[in-house]
Amino acid sequence: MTASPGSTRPGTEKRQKPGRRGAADTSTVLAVPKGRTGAARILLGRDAVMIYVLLVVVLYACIVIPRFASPVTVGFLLLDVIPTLLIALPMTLVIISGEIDLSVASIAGLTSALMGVLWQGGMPIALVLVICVLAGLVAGAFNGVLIAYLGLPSLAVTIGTLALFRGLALVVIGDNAVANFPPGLTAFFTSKIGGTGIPTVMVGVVVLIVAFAIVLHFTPFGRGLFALGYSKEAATFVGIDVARSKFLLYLATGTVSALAGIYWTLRYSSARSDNASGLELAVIAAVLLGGVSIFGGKGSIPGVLAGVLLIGTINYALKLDRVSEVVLIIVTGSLLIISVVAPNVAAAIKQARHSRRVRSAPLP
Amino acid sequence: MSLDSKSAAPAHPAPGHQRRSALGSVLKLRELPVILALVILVTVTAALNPLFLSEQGIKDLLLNATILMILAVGQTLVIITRNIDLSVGSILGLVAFGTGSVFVAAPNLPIIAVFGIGILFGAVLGAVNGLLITVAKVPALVITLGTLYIFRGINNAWAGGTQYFAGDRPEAFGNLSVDTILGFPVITLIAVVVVAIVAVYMLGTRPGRDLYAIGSDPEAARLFGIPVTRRVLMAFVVNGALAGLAGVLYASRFNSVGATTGSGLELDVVAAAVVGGVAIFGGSGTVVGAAIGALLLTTITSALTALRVDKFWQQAIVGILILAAVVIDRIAGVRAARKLRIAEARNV
Amino acid sequence: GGGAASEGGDSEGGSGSDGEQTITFIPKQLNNPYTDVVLGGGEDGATEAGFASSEVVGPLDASASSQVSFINAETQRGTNVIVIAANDPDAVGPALEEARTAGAKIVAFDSDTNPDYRDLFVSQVNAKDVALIQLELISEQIGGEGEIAILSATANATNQNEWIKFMEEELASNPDYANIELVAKVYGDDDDTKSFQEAQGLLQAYPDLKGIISPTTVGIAATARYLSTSEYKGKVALTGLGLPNEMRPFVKDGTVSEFALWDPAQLGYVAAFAGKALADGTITGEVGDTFEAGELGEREIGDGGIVLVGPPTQFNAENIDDYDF
Amino acid sequence: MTHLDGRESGATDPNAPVRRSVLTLRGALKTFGPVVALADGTIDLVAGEIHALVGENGAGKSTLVKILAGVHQPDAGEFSVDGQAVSFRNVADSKAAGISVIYQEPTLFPDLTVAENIFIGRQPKGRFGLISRAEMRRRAKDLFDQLGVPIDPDRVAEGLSIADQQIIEIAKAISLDARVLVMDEPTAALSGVEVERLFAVARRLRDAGSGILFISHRFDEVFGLCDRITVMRDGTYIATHETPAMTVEAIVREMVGRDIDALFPKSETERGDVVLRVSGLTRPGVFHDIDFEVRAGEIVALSGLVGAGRTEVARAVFGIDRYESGTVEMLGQKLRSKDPRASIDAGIGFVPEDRRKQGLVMELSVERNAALTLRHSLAKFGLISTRAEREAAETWGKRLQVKSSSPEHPVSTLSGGNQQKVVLAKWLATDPKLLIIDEPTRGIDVGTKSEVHRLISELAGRGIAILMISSELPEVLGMADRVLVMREGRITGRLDRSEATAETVMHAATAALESSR
Ligand SMILES: Nc1ncnc2c1ncn2[C@@H]1O[C@H](COP(=O)(O)OP(=O)(O)OP(=O)(O)O)[C@@H](O)[C@H]1O
Ligand SMILES: Nc1ncnc2c1ncn2[C@@H]1O[C@H](COP(=O)(O)OP(=O)(O)OP(=O)(O)O)[C@@H](O)[C@H]1O
Ligand SMILES: [Mg+2]
Ligand SMILES: [Mg+2]
Repeated sequence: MTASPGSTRPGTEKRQKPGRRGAADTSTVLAVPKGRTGAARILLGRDAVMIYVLLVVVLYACIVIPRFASPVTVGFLLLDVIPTLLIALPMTLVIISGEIDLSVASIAGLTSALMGVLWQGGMPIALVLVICVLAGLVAGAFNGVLIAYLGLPSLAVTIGTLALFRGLALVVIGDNAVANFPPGLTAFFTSKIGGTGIPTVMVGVVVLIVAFAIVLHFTPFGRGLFALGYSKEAATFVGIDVARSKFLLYLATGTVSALAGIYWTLRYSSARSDNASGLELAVIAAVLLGGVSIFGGKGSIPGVLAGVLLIGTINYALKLDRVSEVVLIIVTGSLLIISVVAPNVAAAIKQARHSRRVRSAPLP
Repeated sequence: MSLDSKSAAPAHPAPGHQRRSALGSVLKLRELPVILALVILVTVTAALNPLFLSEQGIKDLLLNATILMILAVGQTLVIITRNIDLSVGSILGLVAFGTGSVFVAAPNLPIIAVFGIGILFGAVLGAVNGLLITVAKVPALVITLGTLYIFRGINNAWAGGTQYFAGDRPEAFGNLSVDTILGFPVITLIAVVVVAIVAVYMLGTRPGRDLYAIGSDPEAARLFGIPVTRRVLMAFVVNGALAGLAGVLYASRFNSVGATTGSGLELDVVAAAVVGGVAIFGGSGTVVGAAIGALLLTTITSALTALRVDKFWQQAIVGILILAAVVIDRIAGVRAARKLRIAEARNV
Repeated sequence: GGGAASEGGDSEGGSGSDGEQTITFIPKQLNNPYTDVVLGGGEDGATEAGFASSEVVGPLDASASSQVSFINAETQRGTNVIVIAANDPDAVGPALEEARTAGAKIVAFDSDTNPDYRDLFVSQVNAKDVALIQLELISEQIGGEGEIAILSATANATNQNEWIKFMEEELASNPDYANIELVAKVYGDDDDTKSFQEAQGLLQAYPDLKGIISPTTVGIAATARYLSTSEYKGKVALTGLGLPNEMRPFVKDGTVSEFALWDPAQLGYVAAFAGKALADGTITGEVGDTFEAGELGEREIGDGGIVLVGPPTQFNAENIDDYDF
Repeated sequence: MTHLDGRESGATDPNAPVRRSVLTLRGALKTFGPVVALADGTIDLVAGEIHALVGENGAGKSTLVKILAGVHQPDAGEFSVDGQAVSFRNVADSKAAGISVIYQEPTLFPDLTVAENIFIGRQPKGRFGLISRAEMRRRAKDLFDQLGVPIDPDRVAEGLSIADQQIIEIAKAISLDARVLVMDEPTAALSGVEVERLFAVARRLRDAGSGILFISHRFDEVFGLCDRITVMRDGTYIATHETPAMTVEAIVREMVGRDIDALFPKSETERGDVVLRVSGLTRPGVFHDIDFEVRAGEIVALSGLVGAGRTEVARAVFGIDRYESGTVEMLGQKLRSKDPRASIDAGIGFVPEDRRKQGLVMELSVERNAALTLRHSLAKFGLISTRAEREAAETWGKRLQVKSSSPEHPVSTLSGGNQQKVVLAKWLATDPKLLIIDEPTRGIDVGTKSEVHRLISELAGRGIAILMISSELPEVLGMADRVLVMREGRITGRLDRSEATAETVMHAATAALESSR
């Protein structure tokens, strides 16, 4: 077949009137029709912006805030962000697939409550931990069935389970607090690797990060998540099992939220029904700041990592500088807004400039 | 093509069932489940604890629902356009504290003026949300999550440890939530009037219907020439204004207003709308439903207390209620769709 | 207020060497009127005691874990004395341990931590005294018999729980209270709205309720507001711990006849001096140690490492106008 | 590649209006970032004419329409209505100027009732200035009576077939009593009957003095309906002609800038073994007792009127929908119900009818879309790389001549025809044994159409079994080895290539129906 030249390549067209600058620009832009792959793609993408912002903030904090540049900072900072970091991983996948989970913090709270009661009841700690993880799995499965198999809207369902799981936490432990966990275990959860300041538990967290990154970015399953985040119907037509994919994601959020609940309990050595309450919005804020689109289909694990660490860093830097938490709240909110508004404003400016240039070009 | 007989178009149902009986349309109401739930809940509770429906009991039920009701109505406007406003709790807090400050700064200001200032203040905050969302064309959930933090931060910075108490406000103002007309507390009457006005607006005016169209398919609405930006902006402004009104009423009813007033309210408000049958992805639902949803949510807490249900179970029960509402709504939707399909299939 | 005080954080203080001692207060929650009074006393005390700098940092919400990262940051800054009102006696433990390892002295005030984690606790008053005063007041107001309920702060609040425990014991053992029955304990989480609705729920669930004790300033004010706007005004008694400024209208309109509180400012004041003495090494926190607390005179460390501040005051229509906090 | 300059081939001069122009657009330019969607959009519409706008996929027709509608603002060009220069800032401006538009993609509000969909924004008012539903319902019914279709005005638009949606769009447009009616491929989803009715309405509007701009890829419609024809190519105006002076060949030459191969290049192929066998497939109320088989190398067409249930059968076979009874066997293996993944693994490819909703993930890049069907086979050790995806996408993109500025751009920036090619590419890449193609050339221009047809024949020639659903009779007759005709959910005719004519197919699709009434 002899193809007729595409309208997108007017520069090659003999009928194209000369002297129209918009068209001339176009042809040069299109002279590199090949897409980018690998590192270039990541370094120039939307996610990278967040990584650069993070680097700048860290650098700035190191210079301006005395004592910030120290392993101690690394330790305290990481200990603080681990719960957010953990839950942000599955949350990223859930939001990319076009859903949301508001019940994560309540699952963590429920896990914590369960842990306290079981431990106080005299169960061996290993068994307690296993049961707690299973409880998270079951809670996730409950969300998953309602959302994936019954097709209910996730925002509404998880507002419901947000209340339900937190309520169950209260039912389980009431107004008690359990604190006498094995000292060895609680000490382990705040211990650091040598002089690096890096908490020992980070090892496990890093393993999870890598696992989630691989699943999202390098497996057929991950490819499917992006597709179904944009269009469930179209995803069905290429053989993606939408319900099963979503169900698995909710299992993951449930389980990881349970891990976060266990971490929370042992780090603060306090099992209570209100542990981690309100964390859901912080996690979602961090994920969105990391460049994940709330409508689904867009986002990456590196971006989310940067988002979580950015909020964590600002948080700790402000505390170290004894700046009121009020400022942190305002900064977090502003960052969130800027992170979505800025790209659109930039695009609009570009388009406006482009149009102006095109318009001001003389007409034949 | 040689076909021209009308009978050859097979896929359409005969339009035979246009006149619907009044009963039929009641049974088809989206709000029916939530109304039923409310009636059953109140009846059962009252049977077990007569105090529940004593004069004071009813007054408390209505007062409890008032503020959530107004917020839910505003939220419904926004949700119907396929948006959401998570910042309402923060707006309410700012306006409530603002109201406290106004009374301290100008104790002799007429109460009606204070209402005006509060509503205006709320509307301005709502406009901030609306402008960011419509002008920058960014998702409402992200923006209002951002302003949830920012407004709360401003409230904290402004109020600091200062709190204003009921004693700092004129007695007439506080009495709005004490005095009753025909058994209804004054502030509840205000809420009812608000619900009625917004309901009529949504059902019977073109801009109101536009909101449904926008939520149903925003892109189509734009192509069709509906002023999407203006309408969505309006929804956010109205929602802000209603949150402002709720903030003023909050100051009338409760004792102290300060930095944390109204925090955590956002999810309750969304839950009330959902329980009231408002589709979370826009396009359908009514403000009356949302108002009843709010009444149900606040009533269930009182009912459980009145029934001396273990307080630790209360939150879990609220969660189950929300889930039940979502499931019922879904079942109703599926049944309606099936009916349509059957009607068409028969006609093939 | 406390919020404003915490803003000026750019001071370079905190090196901790050569007598340049620093003190930081971590209240349960910033932006709380009661806390502000306490911290006001703390600031005065810190200046008088001779600290080079005194700071207030803290969370905006009173959850168990929210104080930990503030302790961490203070540890890293090398603050010499950390004064804390714990939201949870155990959750702050590991972080305080770390701070002590780094050389900081820990003073708990207002709400105690687990005794293992602090050097001493500055208590408003003897816990038992506080509990008993409230019981006496309510008994008087309801005529010695009938159903009563307690509306507390959070379910985990250390201080409130201790008082409630003493109240329950006393109710069970003291024959004077034989006709008084405690029918419910509810928690308003120190949130105005929540407390308000809990109060309302109590009255509906217990139609024969005669009185409510609310051992928390937020709770008592919210309950008073509800009572004053309902038909229960003047019929159901209310007492507990409240701030005079907040309670004044309710005492005047007859909703509340009498309630109690210590002077919160003294709490912060004494804590600052205790911190100074610890930092200087003049005391170690042993039972029997004494230190000079400025204009309040000498204080002694009692059993369990507790320093008592002073007896609670009772406020009623006659004397309430004499106080301003 | 030859380029004919259209302006020399007997074109009428648009600058010399014969009658009163209602709408004139000249030299309109529209760019989207680097993409020039419209370089020289020119149209001159006079009152009382039906004016066809033709051009290949991506020629810029829809972009021009959106400029007329006020959706897009042109970067350059002159635009006047009734001789007055205008510049629309939004759709409302265009509406106010009396321009009514039916877009290429239906724009209904699924949650609103049919009646409200038609009258949204201008609902009739009753008491107290509030909307009168009764009046609205009555007017909607009048409109449907006019169009001769019995759609219930009170039902919600959700779940309407594409054809019904299109009819509502038409009702909406004509109810506006606009002086200018623009219809962007209104007939793409309609069958003969409905098309005829639409034409009757269009002629009536023309006779009443409206100017109508009509876009279609079907030449019988263009020649049967329109008074003048404007041809576009590559975003540029080529020429405007009086219809009687033109032939299909001449138009096509202007559109593509060269002569094109014959349509339906059907080549005889060897029929092989049975690849797909469907027996007794039933889903009550939708289809009943569907039996048929497709052999390797064979093209079986599933024909019938719109709404006969063909798509539903195809979806059930592929595993999108469930069926109640019956079996689907692929190469002797029974397939599980409602498991598209298994169908793909068994060697079935499915090009669905709604390419925007089902065929493609519009926001995803061209390469990701093309590689979606391959996600499992491209993976090594369970891991997949962007490079492998890109290579697979490029191979097939080149084979099908997909025109896109970059494989990283979202597929939504491609024109309709090129989108369809991406859909085909992604299925061909799976090396299917059976390809189900629902409406293979819906909204596709002649050039691409013949290319698609050639491709389908070629695939059959390579031994792939093809099940093709098409509402275009010439396509069915030209391409199929065998024709199955469906009516009301049943197969009512099985015709061999030799037996299949317009009459026999149409008879099977409708005759029984008429006798039953
Ligand atoms: N929003 C957009 N962003 C980028 N490119 C676009 C956009 N809309 C259209 N285009 C490009 O503009 C060109 C013209 O598209 P248009 O939809 O007008 O073609 P068309 O003639 O209607 O084709 P078809 O017959 O397939 O509908 C195409 O190359 C298309 O990819
Ligand atoms: N989403 C839906 N909801 C309800 N009924 C539907 C739906 N889609 C199709 N139908 C009905 O199912 C029957 C078969 O429709 P189908 O789309 O399969 O027809 P078709 O022969 O494929 O026509 P087309 O030419 O549109 O592809 C029709 O009666 C149609 O009205
Ligand atoms: Mg088009
Ligand atoms: Mg079809």
